[in-house]
Amino acid sequence: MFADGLFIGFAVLAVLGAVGLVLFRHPMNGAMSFVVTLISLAGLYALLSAKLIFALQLIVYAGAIMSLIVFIIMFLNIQPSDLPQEETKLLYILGGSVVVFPIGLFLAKIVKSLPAHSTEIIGHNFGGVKEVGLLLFRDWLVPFEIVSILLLVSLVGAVILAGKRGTTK
Amino acid sequence: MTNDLMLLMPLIIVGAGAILLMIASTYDKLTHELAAFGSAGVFALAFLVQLSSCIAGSTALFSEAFNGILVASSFSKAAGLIILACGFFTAMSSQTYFKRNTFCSPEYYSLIAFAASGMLLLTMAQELISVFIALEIMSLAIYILVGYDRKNVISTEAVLKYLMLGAFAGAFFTMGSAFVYGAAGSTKFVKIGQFIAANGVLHSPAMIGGAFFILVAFLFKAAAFPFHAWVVDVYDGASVPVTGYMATGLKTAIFAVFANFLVVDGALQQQWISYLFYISVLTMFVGNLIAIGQQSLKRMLAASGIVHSGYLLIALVAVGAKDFSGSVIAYYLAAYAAGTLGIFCALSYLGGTGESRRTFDDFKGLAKARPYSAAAISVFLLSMAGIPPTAGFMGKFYIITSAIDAGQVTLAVLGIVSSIISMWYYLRLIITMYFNEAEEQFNEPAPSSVAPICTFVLVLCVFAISLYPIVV
Amino acid sequence: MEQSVNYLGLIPLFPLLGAVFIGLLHVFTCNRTKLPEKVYGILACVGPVLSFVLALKVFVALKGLPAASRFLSHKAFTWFSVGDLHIDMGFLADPLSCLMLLFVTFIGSLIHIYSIGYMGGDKNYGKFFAYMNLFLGSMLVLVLGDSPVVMFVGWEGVGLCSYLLISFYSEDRSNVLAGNKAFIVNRIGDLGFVLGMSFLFWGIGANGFDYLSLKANVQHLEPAIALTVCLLLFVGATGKSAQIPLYVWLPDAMAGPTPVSALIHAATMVTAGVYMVARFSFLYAGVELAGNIIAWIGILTALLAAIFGMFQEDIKKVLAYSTVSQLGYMFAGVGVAAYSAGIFHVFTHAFFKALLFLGAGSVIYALHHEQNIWKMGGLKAKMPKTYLTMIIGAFALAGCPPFSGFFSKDEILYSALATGHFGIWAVGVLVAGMTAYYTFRMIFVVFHGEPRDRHAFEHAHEAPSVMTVPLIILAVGALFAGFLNLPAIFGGDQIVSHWLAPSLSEHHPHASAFVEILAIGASVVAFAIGFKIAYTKFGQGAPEPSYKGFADFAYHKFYVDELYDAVIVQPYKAIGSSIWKVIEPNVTDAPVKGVSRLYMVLGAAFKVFQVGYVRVYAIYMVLGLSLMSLLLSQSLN
Amino acid sequence: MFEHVLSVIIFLPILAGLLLLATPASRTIARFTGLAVSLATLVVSLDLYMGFKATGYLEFVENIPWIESLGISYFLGVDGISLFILMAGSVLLPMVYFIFGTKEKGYYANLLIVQGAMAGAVCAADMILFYIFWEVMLLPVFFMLGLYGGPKRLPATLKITLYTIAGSLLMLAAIVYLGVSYHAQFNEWSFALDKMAQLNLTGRVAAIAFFGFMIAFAIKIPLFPFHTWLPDAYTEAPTATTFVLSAVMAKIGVYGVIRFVVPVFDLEFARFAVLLAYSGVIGMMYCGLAAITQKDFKRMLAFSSASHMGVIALGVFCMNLQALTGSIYQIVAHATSTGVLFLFAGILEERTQTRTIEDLGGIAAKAPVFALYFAIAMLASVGLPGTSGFVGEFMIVLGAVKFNTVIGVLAGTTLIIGVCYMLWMFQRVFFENATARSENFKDLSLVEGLAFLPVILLIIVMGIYPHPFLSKITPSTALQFTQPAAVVAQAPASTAQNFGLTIEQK
Amino acid sequence: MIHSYLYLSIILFCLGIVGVISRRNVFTVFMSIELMLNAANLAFVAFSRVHESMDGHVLAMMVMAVAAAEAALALAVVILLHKHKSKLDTNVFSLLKG
Repeated sequence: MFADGLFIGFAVLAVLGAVGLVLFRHPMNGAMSFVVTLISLAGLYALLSAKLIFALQLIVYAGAIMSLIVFIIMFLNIQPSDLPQEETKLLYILGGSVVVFPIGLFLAKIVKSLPAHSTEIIGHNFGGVKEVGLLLFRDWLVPFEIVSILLLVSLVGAVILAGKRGTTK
Repeated sequence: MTNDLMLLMPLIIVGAGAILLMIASTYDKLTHELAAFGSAGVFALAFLVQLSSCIAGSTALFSEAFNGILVASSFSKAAGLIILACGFFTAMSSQTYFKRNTFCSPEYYSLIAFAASGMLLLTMAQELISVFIALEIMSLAIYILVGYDRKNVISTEAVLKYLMLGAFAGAFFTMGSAFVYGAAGSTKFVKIGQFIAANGVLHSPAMIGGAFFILVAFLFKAAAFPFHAWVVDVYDGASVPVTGYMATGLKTAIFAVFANFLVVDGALQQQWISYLFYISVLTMFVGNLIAIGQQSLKRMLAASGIVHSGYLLIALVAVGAKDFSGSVIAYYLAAYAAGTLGIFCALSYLGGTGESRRTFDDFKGLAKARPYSAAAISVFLLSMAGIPPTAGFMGKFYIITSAIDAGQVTLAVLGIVSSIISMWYYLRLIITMYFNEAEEQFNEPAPSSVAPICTFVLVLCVFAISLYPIVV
Repeated sequence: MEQSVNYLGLIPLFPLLGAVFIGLLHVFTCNRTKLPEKVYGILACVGPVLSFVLALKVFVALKGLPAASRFLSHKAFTWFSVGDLHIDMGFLADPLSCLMLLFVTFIGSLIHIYSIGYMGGDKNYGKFFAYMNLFLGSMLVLVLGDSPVVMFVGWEGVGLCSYLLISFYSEDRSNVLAGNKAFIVNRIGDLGFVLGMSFLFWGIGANGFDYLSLKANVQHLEPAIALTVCLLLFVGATGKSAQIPLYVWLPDAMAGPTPVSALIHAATMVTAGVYMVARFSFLYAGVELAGNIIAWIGILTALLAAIFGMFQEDIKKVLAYSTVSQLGYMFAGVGVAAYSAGIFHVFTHAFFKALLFLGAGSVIYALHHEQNIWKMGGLKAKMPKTYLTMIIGAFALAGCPPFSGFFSKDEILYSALATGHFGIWAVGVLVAGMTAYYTFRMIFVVFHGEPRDRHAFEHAHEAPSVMTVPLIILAVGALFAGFLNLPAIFGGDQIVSHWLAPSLSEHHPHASAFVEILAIGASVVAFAIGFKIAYTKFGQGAPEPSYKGFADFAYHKFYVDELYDAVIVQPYKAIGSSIWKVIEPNVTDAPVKGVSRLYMVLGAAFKVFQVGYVRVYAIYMVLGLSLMSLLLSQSLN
Repeated sequence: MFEHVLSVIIFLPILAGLLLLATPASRTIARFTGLAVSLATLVVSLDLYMGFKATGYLEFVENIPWIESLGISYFLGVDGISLFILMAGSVLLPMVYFIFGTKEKGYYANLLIVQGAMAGAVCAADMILFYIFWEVMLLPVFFMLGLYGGPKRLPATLKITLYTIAGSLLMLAAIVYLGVSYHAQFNEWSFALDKMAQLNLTGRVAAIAFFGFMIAFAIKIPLFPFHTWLPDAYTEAPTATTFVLSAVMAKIGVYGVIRFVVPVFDLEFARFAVLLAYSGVIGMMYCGLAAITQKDFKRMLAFSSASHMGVIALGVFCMNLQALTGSIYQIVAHATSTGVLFLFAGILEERTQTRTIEDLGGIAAKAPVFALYFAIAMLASVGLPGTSGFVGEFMIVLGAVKFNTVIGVLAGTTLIIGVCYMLWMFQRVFFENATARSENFKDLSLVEGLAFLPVILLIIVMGIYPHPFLSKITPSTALQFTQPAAVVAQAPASTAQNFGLTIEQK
Repeated sequence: MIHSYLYLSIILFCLGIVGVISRRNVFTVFMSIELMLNAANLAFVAFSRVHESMDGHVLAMMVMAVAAAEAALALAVVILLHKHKSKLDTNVFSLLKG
């Protein structure tokens, strides 16, 4: 009962945040409202008894990634004049949602066809660091390893694209 | 286990090579020439290893070793060979290209290697998230390569478009895999296959939806209609060798994983045939129509790349109907790669400083000044157009055969029609090179003899592949 | 039944070799040092004379055989053989072909000799004789060929030669056009011939396509096919022998040198049609209707040509129309199944017509190529030999007893009457009168009265003996050839008819003596009337009449040429030009053009979709996605 | 008689040509290489001709498996049908090197390549192999036309290339369809002709495949209404190319119909024969009529060539022995007559610098030898008895009459139509008075005269004594009607042994 | 109920799509894509709850990692864009077209 209340709260917040992201003109505001969404999502993970993900969501997403984004926004100190003049924004959003509607409908249909399943919190060793960690290093070693390569690549990329370029050797 | 490692060796070599290059490039001594030859060496080595394991022909599905996440099949090996070759020639042509274009640094080559490792992973991955990660490794590396010329707003625009749409497609992929996971309870192809076998596709909408989104992501990367629009711009914005790399290696990897995913279960493929049918037809024709109007050579080649994706989709439709069809895809990819790489190889030393020669007209009368290069380019074009006795013809022939064999006569005929349409813009370049009077003397010497040599090696490949069609 | 003699093949071979030899000689010397004309002259006459000798040999050989089995044949080699179609390059000498052989070679040789003089000084002297030899060779192939196909070789060969010789003076466009006309019109006939052969082959050609086999199997031919074949072959004949409606080329053919007109367009080639019909007598005899059609076309041609002939002013044109007219008689003859009569007329006609042409030739020669009779006159004093010989020829042509023409023509008319073709007979008699009229009109105008062109008259002189001798020889022939086939009523027994009998399948009509008398009388009277009118009008010389009314119409040959030009030639050209000016670009090529245009338009159109806004590309994606998901959600539950 | 003789005939010229292209050879070297190679080819093919046994089956068979997985093999052989087209190529092409001495290297090289490719297309007994040669055949033409053609060459080049490729790609689809259906019926992959002939095809798809083949060949022949590329291409192309196109390549289209369509699609062929025959005969009349009003003699010859091709094709569609044999014979005759006429036209163009009929005249007087040769070739092309043109034409008309009276009569009109434009042109160009351009027209030089002499003699010999040629053709054509499936079957092992032909038996 | 979680994820996903196709601000677009990834993550976690297996968690982690990498690169590109033309409008960058 209490859980449902929480869910509704988080869900509403998340949706509001997302809507805000889509609507706000200035990216800063968008980022802020997006943070709201992320945090409420973290709450939902907790409700789904995914402790580790809950933590990661807060730390990695709401923490690292968003702060990075915000930092860049600040760094570029964007004047309103730099922002695109989107007079037809609402029109686009309307049209966009019309276009997107079938996709949502389709997904909803799928979900509707799924069997119902309860979501009350289960055993304290579900989704904990230890269990997930074991799983990660036993079954999911390969993706874990190659993710490192991915991060390496993005690192190099960031350096090359944005970083200070040494003269061509 | 050693055997398994042997099968994994090329990947390891390339990955390690990439990292080493990256580290080495911090030292000023490493000129990008050295880096070029270094990466080329890495690719060559990996290629040979791969070749040896191909010839050894042991296809150990080492599901125990990596929990069924990485699998080496004869098909993936063949694709790997193609990818490594692409990497090699790209490195080589880049070496010449950067004699005249100065925005290079050694990391460039490490990124080529990274991309290659991502592609290799992609060909072998048998698990959705690994596929996703491999896809991202490849894509990120390619993004960077595309935007490598930071001074050039064009290339920046290209990378923006590519990155934005690529990430967009990636999001679909994740959603799709989420639903597949939801349906099958696992993201491993084997499990998925078992699940579908157990209770058919149609009975689990989640599976349909998931597969649908995953296919969308693949179709995006393969530049199929209606996810094709970015290709022309991105290819145009990227530097010549990178474009060649995208057009060949990336496509190879994508179609490899595409095929791998489709054949997890016959039912799955059967369910998508009707969609793939229309998509491939539209892809072919839209690609052709875009190509007709182009003035820039790169854009034309990009559009023709769309068309070739259409042909490959024909083959995908015919996948599963025949086991020999997977090899058809590999063969076609090889033939197409040879031709395309060849052209980009040639462009990399004919393009002029800062790619001053872009449009058809810039190549007027090339045959007079550079008869051999012109001849080589003509060979590649004819191969793409599918005129015998080039590799392109055999590839097209195989695809049509497999399509008709799979009962897709209409599709085959439409493919033929589209290749009739495509004839014009291939011949157009030949005509410009041969039958028009030269407006300029292409007298600046090739900055390095590497790319020319590669070009003629590729000419040989084009004929060799067609005359000895080793169907893997 | 038949025996093989290998020298048969040589008869056409000699002139052909002569042609090749002379031709090469000419080709390689004409633009360098000219050879003396004598060389050509002698070389040219060798072939024909040798053939004539051989012809005599053949005749003797045939004579030696019993009448029923008078066949000599020689199969040189298999020409071509595909399935049932087996054609030998074979030659057949039977009485019919032997007769033709004799007079063709004989007159041919004479005319060659004559030409030595007539062509003197022409710069293409050698070419002329090469053509002449070629012609003679082809004619002999035509005559000797033992199957329709071999005959067709000669048939086309003579056509070619006539083309080449008509356009001999090729600097003048009108001559060349006349040549083209001859060849093309002949080709129209040949089409009939080829189709006729084809039908005949599919009819009964399966086991042997030579005359003897055909004759053996003719009864298996269905009547319908038989009629078709007969008519188609006759179309060929009309082309070659200048019958309605294809006679138009012959008058123009007079553009060639006079000896050519004499040999080809009077004596030999033009009678090939008659010969062919006679050859196929076994076929025609069985088809009454075809015979009647031929006879009527023949006699009408005769009438028409006679009418034209009465109003011509060109001496050669007059003779040309008379030739057409006489050919009409011949067809009337073979049409009423009097084949021997027809052939006999061919035989006599060859003599007197060649004679007349050569005579006209020497007149023209004397007057330096003046051909208009209204510029001549009173020449009998200047050139007596020519005059006398031509008089003989004229009597023969006009059919005055006892000249050769009388007997042969009378034979035809008699047969027509005897077989009950009164109409044909009546027209024939009328034409006989007209013939007499225009013949003597020509003679009187040319030779009698006062010279109209003083200047020309002064320079006129008798031809050299190389020309006059052949005239005299031919005159003798024209005078006495008739007696070879003297009808019983004159106490003769028709030698020629009996000679020809084995190779013709005809039955001689037996009518009462009265009918025979009637026929003879009528033709004599007709001749008398015609002669009288001519004499009264032109006997003492007359001014050039001004044609008006019907005369003018006839003078312009009823405007038939103009009609053909308007109805056939011009439309043909119009269609041709419209095809490649209008139809080709706008109809047949239109789809191709349209496709390529559409192609370009589409290419331009699709550039528009590449707007370059990344968001738009994303929208494409989403649109596609939503569309597909719509479809998919239909497929769900 | 050594084996692989066909491979030599095919690949000797191709390799020589490629070598020339690859090396910076001077044009004289190129010319003499071309001359030497083509003469060598001629010698070899004469040797082959002598060795030809006229069994009616394929002889000199070479059969080497190439792509086992699809049963594609390197399968060559000649029979009475292909022999003469092969010979036509070998005999006629050397002339070009004698006559045109001042062309560029690529000209001769391409000529060599096209010669080899055509030989390959004629000898190929495996459909894929045939298709490959068929396409390769086009490339040299494309380059020669584009590089050395007349002023309006580019559109012409594009038109012929795209048109032909479009056709042949449809044929490729049809070929693949055949292969697959063979796989379906006999459960093994093969594209060999003799195998294909065993197929029994029915239904709509078969008809479509039939048209896939027919359209490709119809474009090449060209049959009405697919001829529209021809006038431009023939007119703009350099003489040698026009010569090759008209003398040999067009014939390969007809050959393709005889060799591929008739045995495989016997039912469809019988169904559509009348339609095709009409298109042939209409094409003959249409192009013949168009020819009469041409101002440009090369263009006129182009139309006349198309017109003759209509007749030749008709012979194939008439489906009886005489007509078929006739059209094969006519193929050679037409190659010798019209092909040579194109060469003469080329000479005229080179020496008078004009292609307009009106600008010429009186050449007969200036150049008697040339005029004589031209006249002989012309008479052959109008089918005068005693020249090569007659025998074939006669047999075709004969057969056509049997096949369908109307078509027969229409076909007969070729006698008239041909003569009209030919005489008209001959009169304007050779008779009448010399014009400014033809005033000092040089007669054929000795070399040229001797180069042409064999063909001129051939024209006459083929007219007067065709039997030896026909006796080599007839067995094969006869087989077409007795046992269509066996036409392309190679000679039974026994006979093959004593020729020592096939590879497997070695 | 589990469905509600999934519905939520769908809604977020669709909002993300709308953001991508309707906005021209580069930041917003990238954040919308992040939003879509988060929606996917939510689905992962929810499904792993359904299957009561923790694979979903691992997958979600992986997705996070990838998202981070992408974000890094994306931001680099944004800086690059800003360097070229100090604008964040995607429509400004439309030199390549046709």
